Amino acid sequence: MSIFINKRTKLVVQGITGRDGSLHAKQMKKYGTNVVAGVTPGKGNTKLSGIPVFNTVEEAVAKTKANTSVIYVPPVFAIDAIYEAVDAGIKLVICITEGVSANDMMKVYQYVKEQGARLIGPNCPGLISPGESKVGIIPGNIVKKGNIGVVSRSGTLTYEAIWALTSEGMGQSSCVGIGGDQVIGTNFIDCLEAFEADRSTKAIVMLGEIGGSDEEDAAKYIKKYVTKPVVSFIAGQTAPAGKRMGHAGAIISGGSGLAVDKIKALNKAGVPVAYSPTEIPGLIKEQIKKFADKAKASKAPKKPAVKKVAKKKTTKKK
Amino acid sequence: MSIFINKRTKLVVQGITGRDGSLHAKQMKKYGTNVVAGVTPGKGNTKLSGIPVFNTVEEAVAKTKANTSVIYVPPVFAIDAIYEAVDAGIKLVICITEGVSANDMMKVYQYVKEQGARLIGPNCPGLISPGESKVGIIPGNIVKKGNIGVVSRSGTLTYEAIWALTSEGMGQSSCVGIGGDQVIGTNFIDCLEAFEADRSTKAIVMLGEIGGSDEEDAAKYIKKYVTKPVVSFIAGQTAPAGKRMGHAGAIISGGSGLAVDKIKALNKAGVPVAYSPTEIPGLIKEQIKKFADKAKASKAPKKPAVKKVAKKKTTKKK
Amino acid sequence: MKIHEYQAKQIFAAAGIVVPEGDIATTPIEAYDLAVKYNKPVMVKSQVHVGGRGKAGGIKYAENAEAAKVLATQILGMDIKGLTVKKVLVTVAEDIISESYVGIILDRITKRPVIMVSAAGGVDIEEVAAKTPEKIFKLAVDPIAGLKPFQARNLAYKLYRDITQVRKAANIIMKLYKSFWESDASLVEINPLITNTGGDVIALDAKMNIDDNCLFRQADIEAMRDLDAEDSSEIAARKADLSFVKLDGSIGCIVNGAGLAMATMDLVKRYGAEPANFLDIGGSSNPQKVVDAVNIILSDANVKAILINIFGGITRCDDVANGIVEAIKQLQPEVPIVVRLTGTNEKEAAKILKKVNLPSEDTLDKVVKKAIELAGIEI
Amino acid sequence: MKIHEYQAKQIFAAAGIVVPEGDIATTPIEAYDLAVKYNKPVMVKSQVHVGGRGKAGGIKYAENAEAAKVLATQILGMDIKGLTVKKVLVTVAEDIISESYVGIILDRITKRPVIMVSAAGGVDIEEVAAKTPEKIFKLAVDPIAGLKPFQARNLAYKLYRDITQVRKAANIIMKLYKSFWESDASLVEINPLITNTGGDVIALDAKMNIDDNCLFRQADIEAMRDLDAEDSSEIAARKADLSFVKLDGSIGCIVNGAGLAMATMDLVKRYGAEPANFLDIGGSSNPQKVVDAVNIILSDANVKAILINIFGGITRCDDVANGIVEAIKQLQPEVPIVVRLTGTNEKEAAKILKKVNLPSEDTLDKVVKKAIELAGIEI
Repeated sequence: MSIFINKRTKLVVQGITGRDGSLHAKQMKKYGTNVVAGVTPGKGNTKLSGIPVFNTVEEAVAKTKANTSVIYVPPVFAIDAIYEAVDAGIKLVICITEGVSANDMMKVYQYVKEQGARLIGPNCPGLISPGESKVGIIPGNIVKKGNIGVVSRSGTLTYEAIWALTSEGMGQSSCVGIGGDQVIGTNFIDCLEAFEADRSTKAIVMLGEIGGSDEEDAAKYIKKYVTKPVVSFIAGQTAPAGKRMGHAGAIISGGSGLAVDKIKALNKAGVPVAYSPTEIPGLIKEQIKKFADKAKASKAPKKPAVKKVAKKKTTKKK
Repeated sequence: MSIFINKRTKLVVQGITGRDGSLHAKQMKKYGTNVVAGVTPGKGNTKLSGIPVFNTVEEAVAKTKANTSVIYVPPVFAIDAIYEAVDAGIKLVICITEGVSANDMMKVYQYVKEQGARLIGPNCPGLISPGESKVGIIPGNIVKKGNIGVVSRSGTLTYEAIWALTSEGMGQSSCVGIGGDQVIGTNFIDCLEAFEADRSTKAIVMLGEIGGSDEEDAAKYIKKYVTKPVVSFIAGQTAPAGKRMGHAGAIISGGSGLAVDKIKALNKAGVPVAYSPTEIPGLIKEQIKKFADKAKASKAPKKPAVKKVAKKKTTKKK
Repeated sequence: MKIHEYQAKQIFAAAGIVVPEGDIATTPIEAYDLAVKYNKPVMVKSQVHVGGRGKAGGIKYAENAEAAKVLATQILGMDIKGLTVKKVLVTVAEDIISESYVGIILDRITKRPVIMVSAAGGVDIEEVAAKTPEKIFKLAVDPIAGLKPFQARNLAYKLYRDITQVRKAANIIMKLYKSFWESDASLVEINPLITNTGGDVIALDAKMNIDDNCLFRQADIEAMRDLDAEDSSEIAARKADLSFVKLDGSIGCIVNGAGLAMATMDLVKRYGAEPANFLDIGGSSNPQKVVDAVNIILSDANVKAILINIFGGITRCDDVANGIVEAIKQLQPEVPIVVRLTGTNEKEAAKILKKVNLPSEDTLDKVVKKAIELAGIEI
Repeated sequence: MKIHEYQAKQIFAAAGIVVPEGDIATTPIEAYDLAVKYNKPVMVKSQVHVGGRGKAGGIKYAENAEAAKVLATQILGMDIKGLTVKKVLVTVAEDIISESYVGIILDRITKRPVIMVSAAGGVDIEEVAAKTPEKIFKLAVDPIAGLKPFQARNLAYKLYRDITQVRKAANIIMKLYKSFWESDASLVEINPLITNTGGDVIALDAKMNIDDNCLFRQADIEAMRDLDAEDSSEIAARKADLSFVKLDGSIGCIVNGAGLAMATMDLVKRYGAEPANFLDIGGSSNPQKVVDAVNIILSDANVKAILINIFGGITRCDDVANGIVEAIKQLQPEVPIVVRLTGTNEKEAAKILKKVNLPSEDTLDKVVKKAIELAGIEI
C-alpha cells in the first residue's frame, strides 16, 4: 500500500518535451510508473520514448484515461497547466515547477479545492511509492519498499533522509515532497492523515523547516489524531530572521516560524526531533519500540482515529 | 399560501434612506410586510418610520434576523449590495434597481447560485403575495388575494394584467416581476416550478416580451411539468428588429426573440396567448374550465410533477 | 450602443490585437490621400451600423489611390438598408490565406460570456450556425474565474494546425475576452480573422456592442457615438432621458414602462393603425419628461394622434397630468391627444386634466381605439 | 524583494492613494532644497530596509529648511540595525488627528490575502497583535472573486465613525488590494494611515514586499532595486542565479537545495562552528555555478574553510565535480575545501575530483566535521 499514488496511477506528463519533462518522463517510466501520456502544445501526434504526446490534457485524458498529472512546464505556464489538468478532470496534480507566483497560487489553491481535486506542490520533488509508482524527481535508486512514510517541505534534504533510512534497511511506504513555497496544495496534515489511514505505514518521518506554522499545526494534529510514531527534523536553526533561504517558505518573519518554536511544539506532541538526518533512523526505532511497549501495557489504543473531523479542519471555507 | 414571500418574510431594505427606498419601505410596511431593518452606510443607529437603520447588512441580519432583502440603491452600487446581502446570509434578494451592468450581473448570478441563494431581478418591480407580504414596488391597491399566480418580465404591464384580473374578481396567490434585463436571477421556469408546487395557485399568468428565448424555454417546461392552466401575453409584436425597446431584454436580434415564435411555442405547449392584457381573465376562465373537464374525463392526471429534474435543468454548471 | 468597425478596431489595436493599417475618410479626396499614404492596394469600407455591408456593395477593393477615390465616391452617400454612408474606412488590403470567425457574446441562457470560433469565417455566421452548426465551437466561460490561457488555446486549435498560429489566435482570444470586460461589451466579434501569406493572424473586421447601462464609466466609448448615424428625434430623446424608438406609423405613444409601451403599440396595430414610435417615460414622474416626450413626437410629421397611457405605480398620475397641461400650454399641439391615467393619484390627475379638456379613457383597449379614431383612421 | 517607503508611496500614489508630497535626498543640501520648495514643516525619513526606523532616530520632524538640513546631516550615514542610511525621504509633515493601520498579507494558513486593519496604528503592529489582538480586525478575501466594496467599507467602519472618512478609507483599502495583486506583492502596508485636521485620510508611511518569483513581469519594480542596500556578494550571487545569504561565521557552505543547505548550516553550528553563508546552487548542475559559488564565498575574508555538500538528484555530481576542478584552476583558493558528492553520477564525480586531490567524505555529518577541522576550529 501507499498514499496518493500506486500501481493504478495513470500518469500524464505536462511539458513532456521540455528539458526536465523529457528526462524525468523517461526516468519515471524506467522506474515502472504507468506513464500513459504527455502533453506539449503543438507536439500532438508525436511520441516520446513510446509515450504518446497530445496537444491538450483534455485529449490526453480522453484517449488514455490518465488520472494523475505531473507538471514540468516553466513557471510562467505552470498556473495555467494546473487549471488545464483540473478542468480535464484530473484529480491528482503534482507541480514540480519552481518559481511560481504565490499570489496566483492562492487562486489556484481555491479553484482546485472547489473542483474536489488534490494538488501537490508547486516547487516540490513530487512523490514516490517504492515498488508502485514514482511521480516527480525523487531518485528511484535511493528508496526501498517498506513501511516508513516520509513527508517533507524540502527537496534534497528529503533524499538525505530517505537515504539515511534506506541505508539502515528501513524501507518506505511513500515519500512525499510537498514543496517549500508559501502556498502549497497539500500540507503536512493532509499527508499525516493519509499516512495514518494507510495500513502499510507503521511510522512517519516529517521533515520541516523554518517559516510559517505548518509544523506547529502538524504537531497539534499529531497529538490529536495520529496513533503512529512520528519523528521529525527541522532545518534552519541557524537561519537569521527576515532573510529568504532559497524557497519562498523558508523565511523567518517577526518572531514566528522559528525552528526552536517548531521543535518545542513537536516535542510537546511527543515527536522527537533529530539534529541531523542521519539521526532519524535511530529515533524511529526508539519510537516504534516505545509505542509497542505502550500498546502492550494498555491493550486498547487511547487516541480516536477521528478522520471526519480532520477533513473538516483542512478544508475550511471563509 | 404563496411563493417566495409570505407572512414569515422578514425584510431588510437596502438603500432605505434614498428617495425610492424610503417611499417604498413605508408603502411595504403599510401593506403589512414585516420590514425589520433598513441599511444605508453612515445612517446606522437612526430610524425611518420606526424601522431601525443599520450601516451594514451583516449588522441588520445579526440584530433583526432578516431573511429577505430588497435593493433600491443606485445602479452603480447595486452589484455590491447584492453581494453584501448574500454574504450576510440572506437567501432571497430582490433587486429593484434599473440600469445595472449585464456583464457584472453574470458574475453576481454565478456567485448567488454558488451560495445557494435566490436573486429576483434586477430591474424588476419585485413581488407581492396578496394578504401576506409585498416586496418591491407593485402597488398594493391593485392586487387581491386569490389563486392566480402571475409572473412577468415587465413592470407596469404586470400591473395592467393584475388589475385586469382583480377587476374581474380573480385574486392572486403571488405576483412576481422577474425583470426585463438580459441576466436575471430568477426566470420564468423558476417561478413556474414554484407556482406548480404552490397549493394555493390554481392557474398561472405568464407575461413575456420580445428578446431572448425564455418564453420558448418556459413553453417546453410547461408542456413537460406544469399541470395547472397557464395563460400568456407577449409584448412587442410590432417592435422592429435590432432596436432596444426600453429594457436590455427587449431587443430582437437576428431573427431570434420574435414575438411570433414565442406565441407559436406557447400555443404548441397548450398555452393560449392573449392579444391584450384585458383578454387574460377570460382566457383563464376558459382554461380552468377546460382543465376541469379534462380532469373529469380521466380521473388521474397524466403529467408527472417531476420537481427534481426541473431543479437540475435550471442550475446547470459548465 | 453600437460603434463602427474603425472604432472597434481602435479598441482592439489598443488591446494588442493586430489590425490592418487604416483610417477614416469622409470625402473621396481623403480616401485618395490615405491610399497614397499607404501606397498599397486598399479596401474602401462603408461605416454604417448594419450587417451585410459587403453584399450591399459597401465594401470594395481598390488597386490604387485613383480607384480608391472612385470607389469612395460611389460608396459615400450610398444607402445601405436605410442608412446613408457618411464615412468610409480606407484600410490596407491583406492577402488572405484563411478566414475564421471569433466572437464573444453575453449569453442569456448560460448567463456567461460565450466564446464562439469557427474556421468557416468571412461569411454570415448566423447562416453557418443555422446550416452547419457543427462548424461552430463554443465555450461558456466562468465569469468569475475568467478565461484561462489553455482554454483560449484549445479554441484556437479549432482554427489552425500550425502551433505558431494557434498561439497567435489564442493570444487574440485572450485579448478579445479582456476587451469584452474592460469595454463593458455585450458583443465583440472578429469576422473574418485571417491569416496572410506571411503567417500573421489579423483582425480584418471588428464589431463591438456596448452595454448602455455602462456608458457612464466608458467615457472614451461614449465619445465614439456617431450622432450622424442616429435619428435626430432619438438623440433628443436620449438627452431627455427617454427610451425612444422612431417607427413609421401615425399614432404617437407615450407610456410608462417598456412592456406596457410595447403592449400598447401592439394593440394600436391590432386595431388597425400603426404606432409612430416606442416611448417609455420610465418610472420617474418628472412633468418635464412628459413635455419633452410630446415635443419629440410632435416633431414627426406622420403623427396624426397622440396616445398617453400611464399605469401609475411609482409614476404618479398627477405629475403626468401636470406635464400634459404644461406641454399643451408650451407646445400648442395641433394633433389630437387622448389620455388614460390609471393608478397612483388618478383622481388628482383627473382634476388637473380638466384645465385642458382632453378626451380621456379608463382602459387600455378604449384609449387605443379612441386614438385611432381621433387620427381619422378607418378601422 | 523589499522596496523603500518612497518607492512604495510612488506605487500607492499611482493607484490613487493620497500620500504626502515628498522626494528623496541623498545630501543635506538636497534635503534643504526640498524643504524650501515645499515651504512647510517636513519629516526627514531614513530609507533603509528595516523596521523601527523611528525608534532608532531615523525619522525626525523639521520645522523649516534649515532644520531639515541639520537633521539630514545627522540621519544620512547613520547606522540602523546594521544598515547605513544613504537616502532620506523629505516629505511634508501632516497634522495628525488619528493613526490607524491597514495591511494586506499573503496568509499561508488560509491561503488567501488577509486584510488587517486596526485603529491602533502608528505603532509596531506585531506588538498590538501580541498584546491586544482584539484591536486588529482581519478579513481573508476570496482570491478569485476579489474584494468587494462593501467588505472594504465594513473594515473601514472599524477605523472611523464619520461616513466620509469611512468611504475614503474603504476606497484606499480597495486600491491597496488592487496594488497588492497588480504589483505581485506579498505584503502591502500603511502604518500609519492618518486623518488630518482637514478630514483627509492619508498614507503617512508605506511598505511593500514583492514576490521574487514575479519580478520578471514587474520591470518597473525590479528597476527600483536598491543595490546600495545590498551586500555586494549577494548582488553577485543573484547575478549568478544562486540563492545566497551572507552570515558571520567561518565555514563557507555550497549545497544543492535550500532545506539541505539549512540542515548543513545547522550541523556546522551543532559541531561548534558558525556557517559563513547560506548558498543553494539549485537543481541545475551547470559547472559555472559552482565556480561562481566558490568565488563569492572566497570574497568573504572570514571564511576559513569551504564545505561542498551535494545530494545528486537532478543535480549531477559529475557536473559539480567539473565545476570544482574549474574553480580551483581559475581561483586558486588558499582556504581548504572539503567535498561530499552523493547520488547521481557520484562515481564519475570521484574520478574527476582525483585531478585536484581534495579531501572528501561520504556522509553529511562527516563532511561538516571535516570542514570545521580544516578551518582549524577546536571542537
